[in-house]
Amino acid sequence: MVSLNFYLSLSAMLFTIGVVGVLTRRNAIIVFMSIELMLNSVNLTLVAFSSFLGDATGQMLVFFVITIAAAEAAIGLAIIIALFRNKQTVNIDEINLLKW
Amino acid sequence: MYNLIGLVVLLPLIGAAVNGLVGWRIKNEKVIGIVGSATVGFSFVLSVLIFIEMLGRDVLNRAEVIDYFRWIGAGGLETSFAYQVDQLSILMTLVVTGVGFLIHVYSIGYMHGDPGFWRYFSYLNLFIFAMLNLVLADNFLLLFLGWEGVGLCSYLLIGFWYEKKFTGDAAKKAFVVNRIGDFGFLIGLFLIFVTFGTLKFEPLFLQASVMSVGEPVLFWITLMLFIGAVGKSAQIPLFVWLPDAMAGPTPVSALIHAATMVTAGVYMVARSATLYALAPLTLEIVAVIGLLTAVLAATIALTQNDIKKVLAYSTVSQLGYMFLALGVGAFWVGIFHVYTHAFFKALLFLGSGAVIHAMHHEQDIQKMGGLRKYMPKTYITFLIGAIAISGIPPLAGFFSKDEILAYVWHDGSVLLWVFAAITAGLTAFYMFRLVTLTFWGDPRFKEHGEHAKHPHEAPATMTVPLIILAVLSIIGGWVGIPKALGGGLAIKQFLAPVFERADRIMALPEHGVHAVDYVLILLSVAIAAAGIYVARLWYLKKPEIPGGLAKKYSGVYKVLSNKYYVDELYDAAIVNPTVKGSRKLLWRGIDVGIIDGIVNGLAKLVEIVSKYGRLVQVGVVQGYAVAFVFGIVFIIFWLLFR
Amino acid sequence: MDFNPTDLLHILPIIIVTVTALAILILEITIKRAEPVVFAFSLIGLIAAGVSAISLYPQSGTAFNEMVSIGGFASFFHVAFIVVTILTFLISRQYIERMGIYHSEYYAIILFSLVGMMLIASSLDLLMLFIGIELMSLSFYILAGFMRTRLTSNESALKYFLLGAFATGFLVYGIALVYGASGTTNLASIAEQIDQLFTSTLFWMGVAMLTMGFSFKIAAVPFHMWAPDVYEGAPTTVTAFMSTAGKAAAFAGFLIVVMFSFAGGTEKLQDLFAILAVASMVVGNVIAISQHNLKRMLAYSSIAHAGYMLIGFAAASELGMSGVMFYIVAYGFMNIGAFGVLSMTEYGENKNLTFDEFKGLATRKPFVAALMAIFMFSLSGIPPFAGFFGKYYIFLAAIQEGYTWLAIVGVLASVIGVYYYIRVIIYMYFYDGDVTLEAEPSYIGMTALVLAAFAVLQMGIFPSTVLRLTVGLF
Amino acid sequence: MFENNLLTYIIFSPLVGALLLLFIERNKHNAIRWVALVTSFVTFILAVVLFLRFDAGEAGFQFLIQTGWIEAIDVGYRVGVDGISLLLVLLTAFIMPISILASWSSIKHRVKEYFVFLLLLEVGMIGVFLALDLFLFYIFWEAMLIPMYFIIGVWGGKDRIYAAVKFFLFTMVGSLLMLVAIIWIGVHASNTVGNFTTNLLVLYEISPTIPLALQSWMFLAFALSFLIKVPLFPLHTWLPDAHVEAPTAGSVILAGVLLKMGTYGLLRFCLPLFPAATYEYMSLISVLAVIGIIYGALVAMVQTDVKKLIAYSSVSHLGFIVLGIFALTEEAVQGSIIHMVNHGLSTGALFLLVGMIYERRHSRMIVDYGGVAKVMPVFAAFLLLMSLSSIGLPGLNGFVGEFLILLGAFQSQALDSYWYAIFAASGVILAAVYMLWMYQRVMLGDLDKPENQKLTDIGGRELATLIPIAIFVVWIGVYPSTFLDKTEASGKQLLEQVERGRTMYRAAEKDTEEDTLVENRIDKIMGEKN
Repeated sequence: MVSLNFYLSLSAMLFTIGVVGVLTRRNAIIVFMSIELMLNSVNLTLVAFSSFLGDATGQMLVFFVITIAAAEAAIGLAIIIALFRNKQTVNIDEINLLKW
Repeated sequence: MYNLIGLVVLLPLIGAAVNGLVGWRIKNEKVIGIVGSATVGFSFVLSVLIFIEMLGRDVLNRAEVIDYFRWIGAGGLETSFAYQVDQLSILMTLVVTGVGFLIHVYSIGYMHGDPGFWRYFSYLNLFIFAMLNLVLADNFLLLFLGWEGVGLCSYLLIGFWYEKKFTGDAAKKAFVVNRIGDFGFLIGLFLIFVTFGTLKFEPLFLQASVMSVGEPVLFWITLMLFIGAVGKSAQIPLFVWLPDAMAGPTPVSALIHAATMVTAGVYMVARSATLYALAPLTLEIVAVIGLLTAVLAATIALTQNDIKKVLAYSTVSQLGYMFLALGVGAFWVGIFHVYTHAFFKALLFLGSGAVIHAMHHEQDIQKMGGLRKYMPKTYITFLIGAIAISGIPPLAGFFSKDEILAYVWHDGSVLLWVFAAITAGLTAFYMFRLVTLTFWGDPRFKEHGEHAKHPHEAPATMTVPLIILAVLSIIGGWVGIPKALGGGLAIKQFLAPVFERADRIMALPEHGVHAVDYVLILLSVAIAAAGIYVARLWYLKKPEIPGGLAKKYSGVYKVLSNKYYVDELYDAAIVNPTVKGSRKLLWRGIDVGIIDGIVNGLAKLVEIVSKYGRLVQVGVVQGYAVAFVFGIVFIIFWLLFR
Repeated sequence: MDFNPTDLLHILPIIIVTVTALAILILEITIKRAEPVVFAFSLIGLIAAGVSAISLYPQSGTAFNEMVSIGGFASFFHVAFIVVTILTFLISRQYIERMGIYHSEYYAIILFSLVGMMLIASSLDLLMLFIGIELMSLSFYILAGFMRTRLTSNESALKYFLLGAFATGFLVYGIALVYGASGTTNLASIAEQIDQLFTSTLFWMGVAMLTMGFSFKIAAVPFHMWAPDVYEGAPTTVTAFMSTAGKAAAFAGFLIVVMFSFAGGTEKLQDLFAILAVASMVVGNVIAISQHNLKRMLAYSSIAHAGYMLIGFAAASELGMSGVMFYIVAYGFMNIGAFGVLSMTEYGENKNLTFDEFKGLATRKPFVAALMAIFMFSLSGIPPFAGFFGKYYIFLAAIQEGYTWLAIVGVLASVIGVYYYIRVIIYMYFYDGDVTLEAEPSYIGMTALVLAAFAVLQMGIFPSTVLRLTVGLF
Repeated sequence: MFENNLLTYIIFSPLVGALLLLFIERNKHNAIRWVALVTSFVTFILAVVLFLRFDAGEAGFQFLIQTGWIEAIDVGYRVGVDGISLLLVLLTAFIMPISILASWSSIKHRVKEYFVFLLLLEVGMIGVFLALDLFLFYIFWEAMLIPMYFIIGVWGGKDRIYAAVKFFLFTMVGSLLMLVAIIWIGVHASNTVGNFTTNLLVLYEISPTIPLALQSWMFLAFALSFLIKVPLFPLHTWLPDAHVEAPTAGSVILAGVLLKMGTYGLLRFCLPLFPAATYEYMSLISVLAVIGIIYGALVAMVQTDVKKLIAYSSVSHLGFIVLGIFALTEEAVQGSIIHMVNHGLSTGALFLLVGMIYERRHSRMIVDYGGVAKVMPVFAAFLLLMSLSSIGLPGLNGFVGEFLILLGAFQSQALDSYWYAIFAASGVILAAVYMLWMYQRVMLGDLDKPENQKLTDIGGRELATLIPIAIFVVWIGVYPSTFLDKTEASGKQLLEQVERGRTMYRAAEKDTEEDTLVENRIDKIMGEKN
């Protein structure tokens, strides 16, 4: 049987990949996708825990996370589109009117 | 009658208040003058009455303290407005109110037409009030009130003609220099309070009288008090203010800077005679300082050409004399000289005032001469004053000066005596140099034509006081005819109870009548006469001699005529460094530079940190995310590995 | 696991707000000139919710199988949120019209976020908490970008969204790890086994993530960086709402997690809070000094205030808790007041928000300036205003728990803070200027400001009125 | 009933006036002025009533009011008056109508706010003097900053903003640290008596036993706050700026009352709360006070701006007061109290006078004047009187305070050195130098500047502000017993309290020492057994 630690390590790695993606990618949409990756790695963790603990709460939580991720996607894309309309770019390096 | 002593003090204050508060509305010089003079006059009359009552009392019963109301009381300190009426204070009161009254009257004539007439009389009355507090106080604190009060009036009156810059300078100088002395005085008071727990004369002298001679604390107390006296009575090294003080109206010089205020130091030392008697070291210092001052001032007076300056230095010199007397333990003699000096110095100043008045505010004696014929009354009275100060019998100055010389001799210090005698000779010389240059010989001013001066005799309000003072200058000394001349030293007997404790401690040998006394008397008269003769010879008959001397010893002459450069020295050594140091080092350096520098620097620092710190906020999302990651890494490490 | 119908009564305020929000959306499409109706209706709904929340305050217990708590703590925050929301509505009305961004969704979305906040405050389960936070945050993302045509607003929304989602990732991860360590998401159960959990690495990892997530929401250094940009770019009234109610909700959640389930935590957690507090106070205050835009300055100031409140967490005592609760309410009033004033002066694209443009406000609009001055003094912590007492109480808690040094750092930081708050007053009162307001402040808006100022004074002079509500809730 | 609440009436009567002002139309300047004047006058009358009904024989607090306020932390509305605060309350109430009169014509814009702030300031100031609860005290202490800040900042001179900010921040730095100390004492109380409290009367009994190390920190925190306010060298640099830039009434109040809050704080809080620490730091503070006396005087001497000169003279004067406080003798403490009043009167009057001449000539530079006595003789007389009072001429008020302080410092066993008083006394000389030099340059000499020749002498309203002060200047100078009697018992009690506190501290210290000794012995025995 695959031990819990493998799941946890995998999800931790996925999470880290997501974080690195957020830190390195320039396209707002890809950054957002990286965040989705982070969320999904968390889902993996939750499911793993849920399974190993024999407790359904974790899985329940996963559903909520997925739902919220969906809502986030909707709102996030809307925001990106609104921005794109005004600025014609989704490169987050160029979105720096507000600073200091 | 003793109870009325408060009224004696209060009357001049009322006069001052009336003239000061409503005087500028009255505008009538007569009313102002009468209010001013009458209040002092009444005070004089009252003090005469008290004096008479005192004479009627038993000798042991003559002193009395009249307590009016509490002044400053806190903790262990209790002081009141309480007046001590005794032989010493009543004598001083008589002099102050008497001479003061005469000078008030004189001033009515002298100040005629001055726009500040009311102000003048107000100040003058205030002065009398303060001076009476000084001499009548029953404790050191009230004495200090008078002490500072007279200083204030002196300040006000020196700077009376305030439009001129130098009067302001002189006034300020007088006040500040006096304050330096007062600083010592204050320390003295503190020491007294710490030592005796009271500032009241009687209890503290009583306590002191059982202490042993030469206790260090007594030395310090007396020395500190003496510093105060040095300031007020213009002794070395604080005499510099007095000559400048002549910037004030001449009657003021007569009253304050000759007859009364400047002798306050002498009075104070005499009042604390018990303490001084216990501190022989201080007494020596007093004597030496007194003599040095006397000599120094006399030498300066030799070369001065301003009539008032000569008199001013003469005053300084005479004050030195008085301190010399105190220094050898002859307290009553010091007071005696205060008393005679008040008459003839007031007379001389008032006389000089009449001259200045007549000469339309010309004060240079080189531009006078021959005034005898223009103003005979002034001349005669002035001459009497000059003779009196020179020490020619039977005028007042002779007796007091002679007593001083006698005491100095008996004190055993020949050197002191020699210098004192030389000073007496110098005094006679410069006084008659003054008389000669002013009144004798030919006029050295334009008598006719354009810009001519027409000297004229002063009005009666001025001459009458002169005459009265002249009479007093003659007979005033007769209360102290020495035993050698068959007198009874009435004043010594009168004052004896006041100095009883001091005398007991000092245990001065009661010198009887010796041959040496006659020799001394003759010598001193001879020296005085010689001084007079030389002055007359040099300045009347052979004016080339002093000129020649001045040329021959031009260095000495220059030093003397520049008053030993003391003012310049003080300026260079104390005043300028203080002002410059305060401005450059303290204010611009420490205050603005360092302290504000730090304060503003801190503010600047925060601002700079802020200015550059905000740049971290780059505006790019990923920059922020990086910060987050660093943060979370830190938190994880903190929570897991600490 | 039964459904108990009375539970619905226990979350009545939440239900009322939700229904109001939904009703507004329907009203908008059914009525023609809907704006006044929508406004009035939402106010009525809020008041009703507030009344029901107040009436629930004396109760205690749990509902929905220990998912939500009833009364006390929850009600305290419910009322606070509702009051702030009402004030936000009052200052918003004129603003959104002037800015041309009136849509009835504006009110609805605020109400939705309010629902999220209220869920946070009453949650007893990490799941509830998560849902509440997300509901609130998602609404905020929209609100921040509510001025669709304005670039700064877009940017603000995007930044908030990306960073918020990023932080959510950590938060959820933290929840997952705590769940993994404890086997439950119920905070009460976690609290029961807290002693064992303290030895668990997994648990501490989770706590770290949770701390990070909440620190992001309250804008504590170094997770603060979104705040200035978002606050500056968002519509002013939205900023007002986010920085007050939003922050309060985040603190409520943080309090629930830390104080309730972690029993105040251990010393190292306290120290961590102390470090975060110091960093926030110093960074917030120092950088605020060099700001020229008042909105941005207030954003930094809100970071600093988060720092002050974290002192209460470091103290980790009941006193500290009360202090934080008091402070957050006080802060809500004074900050919404300050932003309310800004919303009145602002016109065009972020104009009239710099110090220079505040010159001479006191001569042109003395009343507005006076109110602003009160808010500024209160923010800088000068008696007799509420901000002072909040600080006092928090410092008191810190000193009582031995964090004297923290209190000293706190006061020194607030000296720096004073500097920029009084600069506002300098510009308003000590300089002359001629910038005028685009529109006369509406009475409704002024009412909100006066209410806020009154609350600030009331809480400053008679702090007991609020303080006693914060005692004995745990 | 009236007497029971007298202190409340005194504190809050100006607040009533301020609230009334809010309802007056802003352009009805005269009405505003009159309301303010009448209000402050009513407060003054109340203060006089307080003064008359005050029982001089009673050392403790009188007219006590103690009601609950914030029960959770035992903060109460506790006010009371004793001999120390009595005079300061009276002074404050006395200065206010004068300040209002002085602002009558010089304040032309934003009149309403100005008078509101003045009255609020009065509330704060009187509150500070009467509060017997540290929390309440702190509230008043800080609250009074706000109106003063506005008064300087809005109605001040050219650099008013810098001055206002400096004033505000300087004070804040000190007072916030004091806040920490206040809380700390309360916490200490909760450790000893069980509940947190800021009740001063309770804390008097508790705090002297705080271990010295801690006590020192708290003492320093309190002292820093007060000494900034005083201000003591080298914390004084806010003062010249604030004084110079403030409008006349602001300067008058600043010098007259605000500075006294610092010295009052030392007397009321620092000394009795931390007696052991007081002894620890008294020589340091006294040295700084003496430096301040001389330094302030020297720097005052070279100022070119009259107001700045007077400001630095305040540094010098307040140095005297601080020295007196830390001399810990009856004479010195009473001297300090009376000197607080004296300084308030004479320096307040000096600022009034400068304000009058500034109003006419719009310059404060000494060089712009000269010979003014000729055209303004009455003004000159008052300036002279107040200068002399400031110099400390016997017979005027300044002397009484200075003398008692110096005397007390000289014989102080606590300070145990004559040098403090000796150096301090040299300030007396310097005071004469700078005041008279200023007087000479401004008033005396030739009236050579054409602008000055047109100056008019002071009028009725101005006289109305000066004459009352002049009366008190002479009154206190000649018959200080009226006031010293009232302070005597309290001053004495304060010193006893400090002494008792030290004894308590020593006892407590001994206890702990014995405890540790016992513990050591036990340890030793146990060690031997092992």
